[in-house]
Amino acid sequence: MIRDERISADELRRIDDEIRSNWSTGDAVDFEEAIDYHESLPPKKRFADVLESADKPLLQPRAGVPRLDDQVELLEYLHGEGKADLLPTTIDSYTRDNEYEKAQEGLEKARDTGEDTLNGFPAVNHGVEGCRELIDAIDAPIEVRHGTPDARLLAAITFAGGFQSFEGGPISYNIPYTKRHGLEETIEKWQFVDRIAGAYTERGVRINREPFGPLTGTLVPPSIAIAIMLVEGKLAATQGVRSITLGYGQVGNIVQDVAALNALKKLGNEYLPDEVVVTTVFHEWMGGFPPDEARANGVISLGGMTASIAQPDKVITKSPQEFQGVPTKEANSAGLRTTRQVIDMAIEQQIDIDGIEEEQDLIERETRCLMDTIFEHGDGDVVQGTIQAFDSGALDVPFAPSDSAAGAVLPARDDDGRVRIFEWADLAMDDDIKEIHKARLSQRADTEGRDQSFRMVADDVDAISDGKLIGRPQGGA
Amino acid sequence: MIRDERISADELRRIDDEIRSNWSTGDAVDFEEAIDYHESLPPKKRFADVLESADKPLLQPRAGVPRLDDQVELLEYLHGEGKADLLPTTIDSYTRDNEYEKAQEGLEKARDTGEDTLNGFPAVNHGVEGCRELIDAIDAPIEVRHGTPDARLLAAITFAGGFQSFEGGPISYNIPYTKRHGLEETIEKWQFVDRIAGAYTERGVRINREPFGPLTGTLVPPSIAIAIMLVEGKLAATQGVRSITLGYGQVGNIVQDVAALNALKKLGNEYLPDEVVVTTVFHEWMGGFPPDEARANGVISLGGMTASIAQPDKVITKSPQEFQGVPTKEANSAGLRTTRQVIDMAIEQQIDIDGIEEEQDLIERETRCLMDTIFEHGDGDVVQGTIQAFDSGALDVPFAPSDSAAGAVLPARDDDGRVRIFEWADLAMDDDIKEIHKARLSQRADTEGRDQSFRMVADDVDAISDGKLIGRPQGGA
Amino acid sequence: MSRCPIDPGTMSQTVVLGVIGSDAHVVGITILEQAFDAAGFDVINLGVQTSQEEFAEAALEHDAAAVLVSSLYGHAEQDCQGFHETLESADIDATTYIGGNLAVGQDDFEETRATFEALGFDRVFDSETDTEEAVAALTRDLRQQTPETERATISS
Amino acid sequence: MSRCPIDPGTMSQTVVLGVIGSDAHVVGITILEQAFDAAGFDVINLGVQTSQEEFAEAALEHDAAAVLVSSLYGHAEQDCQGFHETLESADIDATTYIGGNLAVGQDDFEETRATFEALGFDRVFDSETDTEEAVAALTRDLRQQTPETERATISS
Ligand code: B12
Ligand code: B12
Repeated sequence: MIRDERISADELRRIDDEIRSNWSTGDAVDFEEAIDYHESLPPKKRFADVLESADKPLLQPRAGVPRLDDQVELLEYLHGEGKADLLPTTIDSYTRDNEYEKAQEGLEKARDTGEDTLNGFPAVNHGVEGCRELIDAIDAPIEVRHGTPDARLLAAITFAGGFQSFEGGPISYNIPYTKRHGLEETIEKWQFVDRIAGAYTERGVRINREPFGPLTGTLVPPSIAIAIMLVEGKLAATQGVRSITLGYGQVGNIVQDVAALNALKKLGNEYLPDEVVVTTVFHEWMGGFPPDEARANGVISLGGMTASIAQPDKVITKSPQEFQGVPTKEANSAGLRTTRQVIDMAIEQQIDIDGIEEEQDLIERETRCLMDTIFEHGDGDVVQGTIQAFDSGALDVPFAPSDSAAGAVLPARDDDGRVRIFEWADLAMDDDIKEIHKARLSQRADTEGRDQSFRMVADDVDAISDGKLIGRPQGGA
Repeated sequence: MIRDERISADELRRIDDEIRSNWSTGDAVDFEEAIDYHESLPPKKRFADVLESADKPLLQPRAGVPRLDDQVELLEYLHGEGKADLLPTTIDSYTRDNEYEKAQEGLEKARDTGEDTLNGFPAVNHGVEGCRELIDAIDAPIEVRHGTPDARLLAAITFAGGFQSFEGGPISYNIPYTKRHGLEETIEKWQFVDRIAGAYTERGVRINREPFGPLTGTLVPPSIAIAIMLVEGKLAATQGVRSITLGYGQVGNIVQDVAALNALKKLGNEYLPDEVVVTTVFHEWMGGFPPDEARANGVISLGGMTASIAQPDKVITKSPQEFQGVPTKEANSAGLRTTRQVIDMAIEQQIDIDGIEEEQDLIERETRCLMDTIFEHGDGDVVQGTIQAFDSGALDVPFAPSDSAAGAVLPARDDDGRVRIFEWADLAMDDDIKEIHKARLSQRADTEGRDQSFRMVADDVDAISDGKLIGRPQGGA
Repeated sequence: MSRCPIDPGTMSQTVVLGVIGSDAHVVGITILEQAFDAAGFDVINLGVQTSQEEFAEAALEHDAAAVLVSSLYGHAEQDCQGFHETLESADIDATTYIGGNLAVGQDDFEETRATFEALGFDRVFDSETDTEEAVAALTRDLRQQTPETERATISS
Repeated sequence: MSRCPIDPGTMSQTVVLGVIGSDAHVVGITILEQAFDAAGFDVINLGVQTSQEEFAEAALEHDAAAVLVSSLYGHAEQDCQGFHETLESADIDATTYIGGNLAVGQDDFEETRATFEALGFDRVFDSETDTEEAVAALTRDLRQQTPETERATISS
């Protein structure tokens, strides 16, 4: 039975050998040589150090194209023109499915036609050498961003290739990203990913790990996201990771977002071992965007505004073309610069908004309920607890496409635009907390003169892309 | 000696006859017939009613091109694509100088070449008929926006032409807009403008008047702007105007901007007669913009954010192309939609920021000092008081190009980014208030490790276009 | 708000719905499911990451009148190669729609529409599609195929 | 911050500065005045809404080495017609610069530069110009015109 325990050295070696044989480029991974390579990197390419020592929120976009030279050009542009502090390399969907063969076809087609036939950078296919060419070319730290349930080979190759930060985790890259992977399976696979990150860490190469906070990106109640961040942070710490960036996706209500980021930071430090350096990342609105670049800029700016108040360590920016498809490099840089301008104009201002402590307190209490249920379900073991809690529905994520989550919890905004829970299903939560949500939601229902229903949820899902925060009935209230 | 007294009916007729002979189109003005025309307009074209009955901030852009059909097309676009609630017609610079001959040349050149050889719509040259074609074509209220020291003919023609809102005032369209016009002269001329607006008002056609709050647009301390708004509001009220929209230009510090808008509303209601309906307008940042549309969108959004908290009756939007030159209609609409998205996402949220009351209190006290000095200088008469107070420097506007203002007052931002006064010159202000400013500014000087100097002022002037709010020394603090 | 379900006619109107390929964007089909359901259709929601074969099986099993394919992540074109052949070889003659973000990057939708029509889809929807629009279109399309009742043609 | 004034040379270096036409944008020249002053020039600031004749009179009176024209409001081209003829007829042979927002609307700066060079200006600056840039350019231009001292040519 899988538990929250460190993978043994033997086991690590065995799995490592095994997964490296999954694709031809696996052979080139040599841990000792990789350590040398990392040590040769200048300080400004060391992800954890750059992030942890920053004195204001660092900005990072999302970006990945199939061909290496295009990826270099893209990242250079985002760094130069977009003034990104940290850079990403987003991996294509075939690689996420471990379909390296299909990724290879896509890559070759991209090379032949010059078109972007993959929706990201197939790092496994590019191999250790390809990755290092990218790391060498770019004058800033780069993170691997993906959405891969089984990211073992991707991690082995990209870490050896010089990347020092790796997004994802066994829940956050399972529940929102895939239907059929069991949680037990993804946890086991991510223990390996974390273990190699830990192995590098022990040799002085601190690989930064970043659980994916936004989950399904769609009205996720803060406490659910935070609980999952804490679990993934704990699992990573057990495997020896020492630089962990907990994530959170903007819901659009400033008070709730600031409160959530505060709670994330506080509980992160509380629940994770002392030897871990905990940082936070704020994702600009991850749900459906307006089909209009001008309005999208407003959404992005509201994110910047929130970041300037909450001051997370990092902000993942969106582009004004988010609605349409993968953005051009110009649009991607524009999203960075719009965010930067808002943050830089607002960050020196003292903006203390009423009610943040109260909301933070609520979020913390909710999160503790969820953490308690996890520990109880696992009899103290967080791995078993997570698996069982998802199984019983005591832990759940709204709009989860995965068979591993009930996906029965339904969120809706209250009259102030804060995300509350409308349908609890089996989510483990104290009754007094449920009452608070209920009261807030019935206040909204009153304002709108309609019943709470799935229709309200659907309206909230569309609201921001339709230009509002709250999905009020049209022509109503 | 000119005083704050209503122009007599005889006098009104005399001046009216005189100014209408200044340009050929003046003949077509017929007051009685104009009243009929206004009465024929549908409710949605009645500026004052639409503005005063709105339940959230209405958006209005700036826009003016020389040719009538182009202006119709432009306003239709801003209404349709930009979703502007209220529309503008910005007048060209020759008309502002009463150089109707030159405006005519420009207009003819524009008609011949299709190029925009004037920086606005020469309404006097288009005449009553031309104006009405525009009013008839556009399905929303339209305001005349200009910057004309002697706007008598412009007012006579545009009011007869169906416009129901008119920007400007004797101080706000003198001090920032012209060098050589004396205040006594512009007050006399604007008394006439206000008097015709009053004459229409008495006949049931409530012409809305909007003093230009931003003044020089460059770090204007709120109390100076508000005092001038109160004076211009009072002058208009004396001439019978009953719908007055007091303006204020964003300084970029949210607390100070919200406090200023609150103070403007409160003092407006206090200082203006009860029979006047006072509304407020917030101008998005009127100083130098960043030379980058993406960053400009950030500036615009911060304005939207501020508006969503302060909830003025109207917001004048900027476009992302503000830096470069007169914006394309697409960019102008984009500015509207970005603002709209931010306001609509934030306006239903309860955002109570600490310190607003305190800042509002300070602004009110400062404004009262200035109003007191005006009344004292004029022995109770606000016209004489204003003239004398500007003359003595007791009332002043920073960066005033006009010979009628000392232009000796210098603003600088404090450590929180609020605009304070660094050089008081002869401005009438209680010592304890001066001490507060001094303390705030020396706190900033300490943070930056440099002396207060004109260099700091210059850095603040450039700061927003350089991407920050406060002009810190580079590489410093 | 009052709901006005559009009467889809008398015969059983089963709609099979799913996200194709390895795409996991579930929110769109969740909303679509609710809309078709509210309009009176029987909806079989296969969820995300559905293969061509799974679409075919479900359509056959439920005698579906329509198969609605969703794709958001940018690989729709690859994922739909041979989709209609798969349906045909199972003797399925359902109305087929596809919708979502059908191309990688900032593409022109008219080109995209042509591509997917060439692949055999009866209608192609972009991601700005209102659910009501899709429901109305399907209601019309299915009525026109109902021979037993006489109906005035509704222009599309 | 330490200030490093660029020594403009030994001879009197008077600079006449103003905003032409009926333009009232004063902030730019206020900043320029301060920058040229800090760099050691004698600055005569004529302020806003200055006519061609006023520029010529001031240049003559102060034996100006340079005349700096600013325009922001979009009518620069009309306002500067015949400007250099006005200077010439007063026998003024000063270096002339123009800067600011020189065209109405969203124009291409290279075209604008050509237009104003054709009108006779020695240098044309856009509104992104840093004051230091303008000071450095004028310092160079004036040095090159100083025959009594030998100087290495600084490439522009
Ligand atoms: C939320 C979101 C996510 C969530 C999804 C959570 C989940 N499991 O559902 C997360 C964060 C996990 C995610 C992941 C990814 N995403 Co995503 N995501 C979005 C986002 C922001 C919103 C999608 C959404 O939920 N919209 C709300 C719903 C209600 O609208 P909808 O899905 O468009 O559906 C409506 C219409 O399209 C239409 N419709 C849809 N299907 C059909 C079918 C028919 C027949 C009809 C008639 C109509 C119809 O009706 C629906 C209801 O109104 C979009 C961008 C956007 N639109 O703003 C990107 C977007 C779709 N994602 C994108 C990408 C690239 C990815 C990733 C590949 C990369 C990554 N960054 O990790 C992964 C893919 C993982 C995978 N295996 O699928 C791209 C797709 C690019 C392209 N097509 O060119 C987009 C456009 C973002 C972008 N600009 O880059 N994503
Ligand atoms: C503040 C402002 C105003 C204030 C001016 C107050 C005052 N009296 O100074 C007010 C509100 C009154 C105003 C009025 C108008 N304005 Co105005 N204004 C601006 C704004 C926002 C900032 C200008 C500024 O102060 N910048 C800060 C200073 C430090 O920079 P600067 O002026 O550019 O100067 C620097 C450089 O350009 C350069 N430079 C300038 N001159 C020279 C000369 C030389 C030789 C050199 C080397 C360098 C140089 O160095 C300077 C210092 O760094 C600009 C848009 C922008 N830039 O963001 C519009 C702008 C200049 N205004 C514009 C217009 C159209 C007007 C009006 C005609 C219309 C109106 N809306 O009422 C009136 C004109 C009235 C008149 N008679 O002049 C347009 C001009 C359009 C064009 N050229 O195509 C602009 C670009 C706005 C826009 N996008 O439409 N304005």
